[in-house]
Amino acid sequence: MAGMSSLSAAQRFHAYANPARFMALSSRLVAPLGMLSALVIAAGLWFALVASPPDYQQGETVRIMYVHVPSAWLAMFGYSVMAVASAVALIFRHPLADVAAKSAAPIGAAFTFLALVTGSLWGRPMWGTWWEWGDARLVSMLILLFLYLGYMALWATIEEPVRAARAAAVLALVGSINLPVIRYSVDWWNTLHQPASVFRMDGPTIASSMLLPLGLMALGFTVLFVTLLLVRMRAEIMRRRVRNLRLARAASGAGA
Amino acid sequence: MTTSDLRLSARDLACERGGRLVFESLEFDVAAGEALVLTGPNGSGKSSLLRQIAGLLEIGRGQIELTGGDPERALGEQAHYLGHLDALKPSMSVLETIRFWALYLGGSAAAAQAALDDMALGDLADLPVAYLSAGQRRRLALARLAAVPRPLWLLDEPTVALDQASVGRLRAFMAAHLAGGGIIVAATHLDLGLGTAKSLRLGAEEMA
Amino acid sequence: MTTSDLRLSARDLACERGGRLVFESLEFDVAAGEALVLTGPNGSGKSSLLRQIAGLLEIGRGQIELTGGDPERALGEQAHYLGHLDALKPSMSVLETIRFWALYLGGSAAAAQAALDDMALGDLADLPVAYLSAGQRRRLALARLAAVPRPLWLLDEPTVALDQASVGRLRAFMAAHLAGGGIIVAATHLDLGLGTAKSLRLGAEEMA
Amino acid sequence: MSRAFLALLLRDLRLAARLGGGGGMAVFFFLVVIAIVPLGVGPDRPLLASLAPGMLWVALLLAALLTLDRLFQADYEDGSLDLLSTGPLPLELVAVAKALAHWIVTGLPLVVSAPLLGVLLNLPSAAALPLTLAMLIGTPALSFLGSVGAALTVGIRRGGLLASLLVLPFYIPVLIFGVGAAAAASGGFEGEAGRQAFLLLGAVTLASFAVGPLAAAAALRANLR
Amino acid sequence: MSRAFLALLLRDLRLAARLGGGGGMAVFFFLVVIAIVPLGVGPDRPLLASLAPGMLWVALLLAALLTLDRLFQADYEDGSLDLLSTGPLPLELVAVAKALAHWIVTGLPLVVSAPLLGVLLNLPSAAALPLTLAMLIGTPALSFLGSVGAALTVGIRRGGLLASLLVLPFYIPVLIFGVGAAAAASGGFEGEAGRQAFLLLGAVTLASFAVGPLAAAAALRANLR
Ligand code: HEM
Ligand SMILES: Nc1ncnc2c1ncn2[C@@H]1O[C@H](COP(=O)(O)OP(=O)(O)OP(=O)(O)O)[C@@H](O)[C@H]1O
Ligand SMILES: Nc1ncnc2c1ncn2[C@@H]1O[C@H](COP(=O)(O)OP(=O)(O)OP(=O)(O)O)[C@@H](O)[C@H]1O
Ligand SMILES: [Mg+2]
Ligand SMILES: [Mg+2]
Repeated sequence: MAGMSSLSAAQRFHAYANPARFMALSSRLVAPLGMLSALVIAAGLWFALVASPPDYQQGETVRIMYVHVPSAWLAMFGYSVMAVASAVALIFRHPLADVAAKSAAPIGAAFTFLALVTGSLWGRPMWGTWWEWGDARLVSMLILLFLYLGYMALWATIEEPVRAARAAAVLALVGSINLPVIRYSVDWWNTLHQPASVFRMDGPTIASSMLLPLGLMALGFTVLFVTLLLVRMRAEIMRRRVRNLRLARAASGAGA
Repeated sequence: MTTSDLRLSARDLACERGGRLVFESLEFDVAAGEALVLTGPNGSGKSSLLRQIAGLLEIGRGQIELTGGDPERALGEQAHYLGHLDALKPSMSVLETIRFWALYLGGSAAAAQAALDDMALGDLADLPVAYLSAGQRRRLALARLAAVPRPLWLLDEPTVALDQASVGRLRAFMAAHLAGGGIIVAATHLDLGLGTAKSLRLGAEEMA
Repeated sequence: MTTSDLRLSARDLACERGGRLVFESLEFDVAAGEALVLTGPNGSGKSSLLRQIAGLLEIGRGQIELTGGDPERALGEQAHYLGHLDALKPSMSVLETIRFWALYLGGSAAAAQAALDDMALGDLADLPVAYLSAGQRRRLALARLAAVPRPLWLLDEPTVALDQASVGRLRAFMAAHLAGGGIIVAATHLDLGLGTAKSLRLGAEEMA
Repeated sequence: MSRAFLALLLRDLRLAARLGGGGGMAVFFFLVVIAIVPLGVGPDRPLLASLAPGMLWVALLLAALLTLDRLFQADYEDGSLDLLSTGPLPLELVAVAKALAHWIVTGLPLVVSAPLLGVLLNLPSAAALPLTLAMLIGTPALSFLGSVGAALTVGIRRGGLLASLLVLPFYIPVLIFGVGAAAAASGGFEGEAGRQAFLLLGAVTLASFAVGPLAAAAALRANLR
Repeated sequence: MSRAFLALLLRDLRLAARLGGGGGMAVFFFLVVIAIVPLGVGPDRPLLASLAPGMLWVALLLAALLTLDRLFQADYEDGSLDLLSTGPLPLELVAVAKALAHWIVTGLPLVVSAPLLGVLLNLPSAAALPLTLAMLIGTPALSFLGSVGAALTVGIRRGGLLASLLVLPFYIPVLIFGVGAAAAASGGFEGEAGRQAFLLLGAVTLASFAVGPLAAAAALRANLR
């Protein structure tokens, strides 16, 4: 049958060997990793919410930190993952790299959003405002969110996966150059207009009672990130297979 | 252009568009002075193949090679690609258009003027492109081939919209190119009148 | 559509484009079941005449009349105009496209599906239009004529980009339209295979 | 005829959603524009608050402008407009359908997100409601007046400058009354001035409903022939 | 090769002049944005004066965005880009020629009109020169960075909105340094801070010269294949 033969040819053509191995490996990893992240985060939360003292200055609101700081870290980590994967996709044309980059973006964006929201929530009691344009870190975080959203929008609007992958990779790489520039520029701009920020980002030296839950939460979030990345990559690969099957079927009888 | 050891060949070529395999294991060889005519039903991949040769479309697998050409320039730079889109700007005049392309593609302004006359567009030189009829636009697109010599011509249904006189002119023009040692690859549903041409039928097995 | 006293006629028609007179004193009469084939060199005004009939271009002098049609609807609303542009949106699927036009032009969704099958596009129904080849696009544009019955067809080079099988299908389709009492006015440089058609040659005096 | 109207409206909405020109994109754009204002003028909070309504309106206008110029142009370029004009729907209603689709796709999401984004600009919460209301009343005028400009520019190759410049002056009354209405109603004096500004804004919008489609259809007819 | 570059640059300038799409529209939009600021903020003259450099920069940025989508899109749609990529000119230089033409057609008129519009905002005359200078240094970066966004969205209908979204984060350094340079130089302390801001602005522009064409060419290659 013409349909069958062109379908198998399409599969051969795609050299799915590599993604196939990934699918096999990841299917075994997802469940344990998910469990691990749940455990670590649960432990972290217990230490953070129950077993650690409130801060002598900040009171109970300090507990926001245990979500806020790991989220902020992973927001930046996510972009690095995306940028590295994009570079690999552009240079080595590895079929999994662009899947990884695409899948990392929404996760990173979610953590960025979480960092922004928890930061705002924290800022309200600490600082008397939800948002302060004069602060470099806040603004650069918002720009990071824009970069994520732009990257996702580009993927969403280019129909053809190969084309979308390359274009998005170019954007991610250019964006990664932009990131330090933005941070530096905003710092510079900040000192000009508003010399002293209301609060200090480096904060008081952290007590060990706070370090443990913070470390646990950071670890838990990282494992969560990896788990979500795997899940999304699997979904993306499946989606592409389905799309190819659908298109191959549409083409199979298409002839003259 | 007079290198007579020019040869365009494809080995085990495959093309994928939008996730679907259009053709695979395609092979051909065209030598200097020869034409290859691509035929086949709609959607069999003629236009795609031409774009692959011009370097405007990903090559899925296999390779396309031009031997005996200028080793310093990419295949696309040694080829004229005439596609369905004619790359014309409505607000430029006919003469400005062909002048621009001649200069951009490495020809001369004098050649541009001569090319217009070749395509019987001399009288329309000062008209804006917006005022041209379908066939006149096509002739202007074809004038590019006359303005800048390139050994390889990739023509996608070149006779579309041309009247009979223009088709005759195009045939003579193609014959002269072949006689000068050039190569033509053309997709068509009609007879192009390239008597001696090799022909490649795409997607024949899919035909009802 | 079965009104057999349908008649399209032009009297002393002139056309001016971009300040230049394209043709004048043009006259023709086409009755139900008849086809008029427009020929002539590039730029002689075939496309312009079709647009004038469809009401898409100013009539310089003279008049065009459809008698025996629906008196409540303008001429353009009783005609299908198939021009060089195919009015297709790359991001819509084939089925969505023909559905939209069927509903918009006053037909039904069921007719839309049938029209796709008429043009052998049924298998491509779910593909986005961006994925179609030149000939497949043309067939989709033609499917509009099948989806919504209108007595007058204005076709500008309808066979362009079609493969042989599709040209055959189009011929049968046009013959059926004429047999049903419709009228066709078609511009072409090729033989459309409308055996009994009247023919009108434009701009002959300009030919070299 | 109403079926044709619906079909056209749905098609335009669908196209907008597919092309990513949809509401999400407009809101994102809005967000980005709002974000650069404080970077330009500095982080002074009361100052930002006073700028907020004006800048929100400008962002709205910009988003409308960026999407308007292709309102008819895309359909013109691919020949759809020719066919749309041979359908049973009068060109006036074609213009209404397209302007309506444009408003749903860009205007509405922007109106909904304006109070949220206002927070970023430190918009006083008392001003949020009047501003949103003013935008709800005013944005349809942007789409309907915009359709006139879009129709005028359709297919015009050389007169392009004149035609595209025609869009903006139409917007200025909307902008002035819109900013005025929001400012008056939030500034405290609930009474005469605020009501008057809203009435004027509503009048502009109603006028745009009446004039817009007629003028757009006339412009289309002129450009299609 | 340099002849091909010149031919392309001249063609783009000529097309822009004929279509009237670029400069005129951008300047006009600039004017409108500046004109509504006093409406939002009120007529307080010293306040306006302090806002002026920031608002002029913001308006400039928005105006530049409006014209971005035409940079490559028109050439893509009519097939010119296919042929441009088979010429002797590398795509990087094609991108340079187009960005340069864009700057001449939109950036330059904006820079020239900025001090004039500054009068509307009561811009102190001492600040006019530094501001214009800063804009002259900074605007090329807007065109060159913008070309990346335009190249990324080529082939997407109505890509204009998306292009501006993608590009805006990259415009932010230009904005920040541009405002900083203008403020520092006009604020009186001619010395270290002002010079440093100008240097940084120049560095961003130079970086955009290096990165912009490379990235734009890469994006074009991705979209052309
Ligand atoms: C929307 C508002 C906020 C945003 C976007 C934000 C962003 C960030 C980011 C990006 C980091 C990671 C910095 C790095 O590792 O380089 C961070 C860390 C941190 N933030 Fe926030 N923040 C916000 C509000 C706040 C508030 C209100 C507080 C407390 C008063 C706070 C306290 C901290 C602390 C203590 C750290 C850890 C610093 C360290 O040791 O690395 N943040 N924040
Ligand atoms: N841009 C595209 N994206 C995805 N698929 C495409 C694209 N263009 C064409 N195709 C598909 O690729 C196949 C080959 O198309 P191509 O245009 O090469 O055919 P063709 O032989 O030139 O047909 P025609 O005789 O109609 O011009 C078709 O099945 C078509 O659906
Ligand atoms: N938009 C326009 N504005 C001004 N003049 C035009 C326009 N379109 C066509 N013309 C001119 O009108 C004349 C007739 O054009 P038309 O397109 O009707 O010719 P045609 O017979 O269809 O030619 P072809 O065989 O090339 O399709 C030509 O001389 C052309 O230059
Ligand atoms: Mg083809
Ligand atoms: Mg014609």
